[in-house]
Amino acid sequence: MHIVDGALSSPVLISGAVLSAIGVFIGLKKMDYDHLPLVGVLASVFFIASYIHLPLGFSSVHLIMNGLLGIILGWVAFPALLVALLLQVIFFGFGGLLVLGVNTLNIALPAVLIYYLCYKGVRNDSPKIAAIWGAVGGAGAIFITALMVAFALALSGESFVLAAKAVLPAHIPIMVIEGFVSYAAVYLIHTVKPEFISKGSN
Amino acid sequence: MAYSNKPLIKIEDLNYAYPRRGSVLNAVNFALYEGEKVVINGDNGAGKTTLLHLIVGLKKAKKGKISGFGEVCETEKEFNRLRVKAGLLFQDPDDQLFCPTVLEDVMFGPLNLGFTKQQAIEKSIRTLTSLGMQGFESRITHQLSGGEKRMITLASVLVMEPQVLILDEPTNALDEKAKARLLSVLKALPQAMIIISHDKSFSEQLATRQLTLKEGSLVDTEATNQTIAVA
Amino acid sequence: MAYSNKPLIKIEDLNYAYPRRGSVLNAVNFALYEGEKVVINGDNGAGKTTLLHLIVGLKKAKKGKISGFGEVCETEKEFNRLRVKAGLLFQDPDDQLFCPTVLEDVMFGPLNLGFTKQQAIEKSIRTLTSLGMQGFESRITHQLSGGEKRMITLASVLVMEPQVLILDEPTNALDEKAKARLLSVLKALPQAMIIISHDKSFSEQLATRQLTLKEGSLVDTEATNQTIAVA
Amino acid sequence: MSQSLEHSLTSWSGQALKHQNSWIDGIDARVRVVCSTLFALVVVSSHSFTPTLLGLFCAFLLVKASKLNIKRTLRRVVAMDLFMLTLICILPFTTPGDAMFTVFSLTASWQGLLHALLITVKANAVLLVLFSLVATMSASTLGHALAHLKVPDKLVHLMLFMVRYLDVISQEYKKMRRAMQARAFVLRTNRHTWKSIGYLFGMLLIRSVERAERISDAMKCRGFCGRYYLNDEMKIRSIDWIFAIVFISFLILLIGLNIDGLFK
Ligand SMILES: Nc1ncnc2c1ncn2[C@@H]1O[C@H](COP(=O)(O)OP(=O)(O)OP(=O)(O)O)[C@@H](O)[C@H]1O
Ligand SMILES: Nc1ncnc2c1ncn2[C@@H]1O[C@H](COP(=O)(O)OP(=O)(O)OP(=O)(O)O)[C@@H](O)[C@H]1O
Ligand SMILES: [Mg+2]
Ligand SMILES: [Mg+2]
Repeated sequence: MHIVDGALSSPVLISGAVLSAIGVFIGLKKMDYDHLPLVGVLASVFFIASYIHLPLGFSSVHLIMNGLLGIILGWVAFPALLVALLLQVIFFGFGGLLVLGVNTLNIALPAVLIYYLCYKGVRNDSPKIAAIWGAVGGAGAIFITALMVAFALALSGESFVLAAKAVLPAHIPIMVIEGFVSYAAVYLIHTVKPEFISKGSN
Repeated sequence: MAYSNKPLIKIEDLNYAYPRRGSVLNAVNFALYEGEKVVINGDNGAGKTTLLHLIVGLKKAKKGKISGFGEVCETEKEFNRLRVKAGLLFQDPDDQLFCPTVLEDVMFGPLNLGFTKQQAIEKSIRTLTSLGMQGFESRITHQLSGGEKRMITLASVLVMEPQVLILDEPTNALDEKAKARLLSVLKALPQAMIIISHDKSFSEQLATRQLTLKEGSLVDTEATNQTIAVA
Repeated sequence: MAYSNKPLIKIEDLNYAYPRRGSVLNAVNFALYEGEKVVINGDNGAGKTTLLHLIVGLKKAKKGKISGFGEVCETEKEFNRLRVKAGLLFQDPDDQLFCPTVLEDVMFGPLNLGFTKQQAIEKSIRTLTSLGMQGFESRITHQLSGGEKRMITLASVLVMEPQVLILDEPTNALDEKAKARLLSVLKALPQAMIIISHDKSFSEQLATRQLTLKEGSLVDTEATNQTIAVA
Repeated sequence: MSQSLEHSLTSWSGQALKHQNSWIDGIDARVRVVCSTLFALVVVSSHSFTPTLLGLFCAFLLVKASKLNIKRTLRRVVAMDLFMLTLICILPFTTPGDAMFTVFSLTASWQGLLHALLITVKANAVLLVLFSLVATMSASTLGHALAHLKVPDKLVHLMLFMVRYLDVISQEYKKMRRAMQARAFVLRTNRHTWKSIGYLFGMLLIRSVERAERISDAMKCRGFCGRYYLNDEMKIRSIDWIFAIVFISFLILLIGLNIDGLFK
């Protein structure tokens, strides 16, 4: 869910940018130079996620997968998503330049929250249980993202409140889909390469 | 050999070019008849894989006509129907295996065709057994050896009971033992086949007809050999 | 040919096994002498890549001794010194070209060795020129063709002036022209080499000695050919 | 519509937007990045139509000057404007003000419409300037420029790594996706689809992680010791100064128009 330039009020833009900057700072601190290839490659996988369009009735939605990214990367999700979103703004016009901070916060903060929420769960020995936590993470991240988008809109003025109220129901189908997709992805990783989830984070 | 006179797959005047590159295929004509096992040779980068992908509609031709089982295929829907009857084995087994376990991967096709889970499992186990891969059901695909991966991908195509098999360098990455095994399996299969292979002895033992893809068009291998011998 | 009697690289009784898998290498013995170009054949999955990675210490052997240039290598630091003198060319050029532009990629090694930026640039341009790749400096690495990528990875290894070159399937995915070009470049290089290759004609033209990796150990290729002929 | 955009997304691997050579390509990358950021700041914080419309006009001029491929640019802008359309439909009803018309006892206000239009103009102006000034350089040039502008080193290298491997990984994705298609897989709205896509995605992650390991190995082989290097000399020449001065004077004009608006 990208918000465009010009819609949000300055206080919201500024606080979004500041909070994102803090997140990115923490993420960069936690990321060694040795991890750069891993994070760079994973960031591109999540860039690719955004062009996997799944049909939904007559329309279609694209994957976001910030929950899974958070589970794998933790705080490093902030810099990874900032870079991905920046490239999407500049080369594809998704979102806007000044709202980059808000957009990054809206997608990366849920990822980090999910990391703490599901950290134990996805590292469970049973693939099934781990996958259920993965599903919770996938759906939960979208839920928090939608909530934050709604907040950013509502805080920007009376006139956006209705739009803000519409955001949450509009995201329910995406939540369901991401839940199922994350379930399968975590299940696969767990059976095929369990050391990845336990090792690939810091 | 007496072929039934209707071709299973027919290609007329097929052209293809990748963006920012010269043309790869240039007026290719080809027909596959019942019972044939056609081997296509060709240098690296000649466009063999591209040709196979065009046949099943994974890429769209710039010009030319593809018909499968009597129907001209143009839309994605028509090609989807063709793909059910013409199973394609990819050059790199890793691209084809995306499920965690062997059984799930083999079941993927039947589930797409609308079979129930129970039916899909039964079909898959039957196919695996017929290829001598029983006991592999719960093995993890990513950890199989190259030869095993190849056999599983073959199973996952055969389980859909295609009338035509299209194999892209099936002996790639196989050692001699696995190759011999694959050869005997393929020889025993009744389906018509299009096979890409660099392996001379393999193709000679399998082929009923050999073609070479050269400079964008398909020519008889013997013809090219003769010209080489003359030159 | 008279070899100097001290091997550049020597492997004794090397063993390796991946977790959850049988042993891949089994008491491998090998020595590389000055001026040799040794080709190692072997089936897919035989463990060739694993062997090369063990030699330069990217994986740690479970058992066995590796010595490079007279020194036994055990710690990461020792292997680090070995890696400077023994340049490894990876199987997939995409793994090796990680910098945005060609010049930056080639400079990466010399800069790590402590050369100044100016020196690194000069060395890089000289190496690129010697491989006939002048004018590629500011090209973007991922937009190169397969053959060009291969040449650039070679340059980025050669620029470090290694005494030994270790090449993992350098002809992979190259067309005939690029292959011929690579062959002539490699033939002209003075370094000792270990080359993995499936390509018979390529290895015959290049090799001073051919080995086969089979069932976890290295044997003379001719010996295996004879046993096959006898069997 | 979204289909065609998806297509351009999947085939992007860090190259610039399609355009013909123009004098804008000759201007220093840093100047272009800074100018467009300042432009965004000024236009987004404008309150009235005059400066934003003037900004949009300037954006059009820049698009023309940079010789962008109009079709591709439009495709991207229209994608965003479709989204804006919903805003234009909603805002008049939620903003109190002079009634424009009434449906189902909901009143649409002129103020709301104007507000929605203002947002649309701002968003379009910023995008077009970004496209013509920044997207006309390749992503790796952008990375180099950001490095010179003192963006943290790690962030720049992260971006360069990402751009570098986007193409490699998306090729892997496309191959696997095609292999699924070849087995008669059709995307639908059901669990089988979601599970399969989940597997595909998980497999892509695993293959990428394995690739990252190989990249790290390759770096070690070349004596990597924890430092990355960038090589490029960026020199500011007089044309860069001229462009920067003209552009910033224009921005000051826009700011002036705003202040004027405030006083009225
Ligand atoms: N996605 C692509 N974009 C641009 N060019 C491509 C693409 N895929 C393949 N090519 C080029 O098209 C030509 C034909 O490729 P193709 O994969 O069909 O060859 P092939 O005959 O299957 O070769 P091989 O024996 O190596 O499998 C090659 O020169 C290749 O570089
Ligand atoms: N990371 C790994 N974990 C587990 N097994 C592995 C791993 N890497 C390789 N193997 C297995 O070890 C064996 C040897 O692999 P290796 O890559 O060395 O073979 P190779 O001779 O280089 O083959 P190729 O010709 O395909 O490159 C193979 O059976 C492979 O499946
Ligand atoms: Mg091919
Ligand atoms: Mg190998």
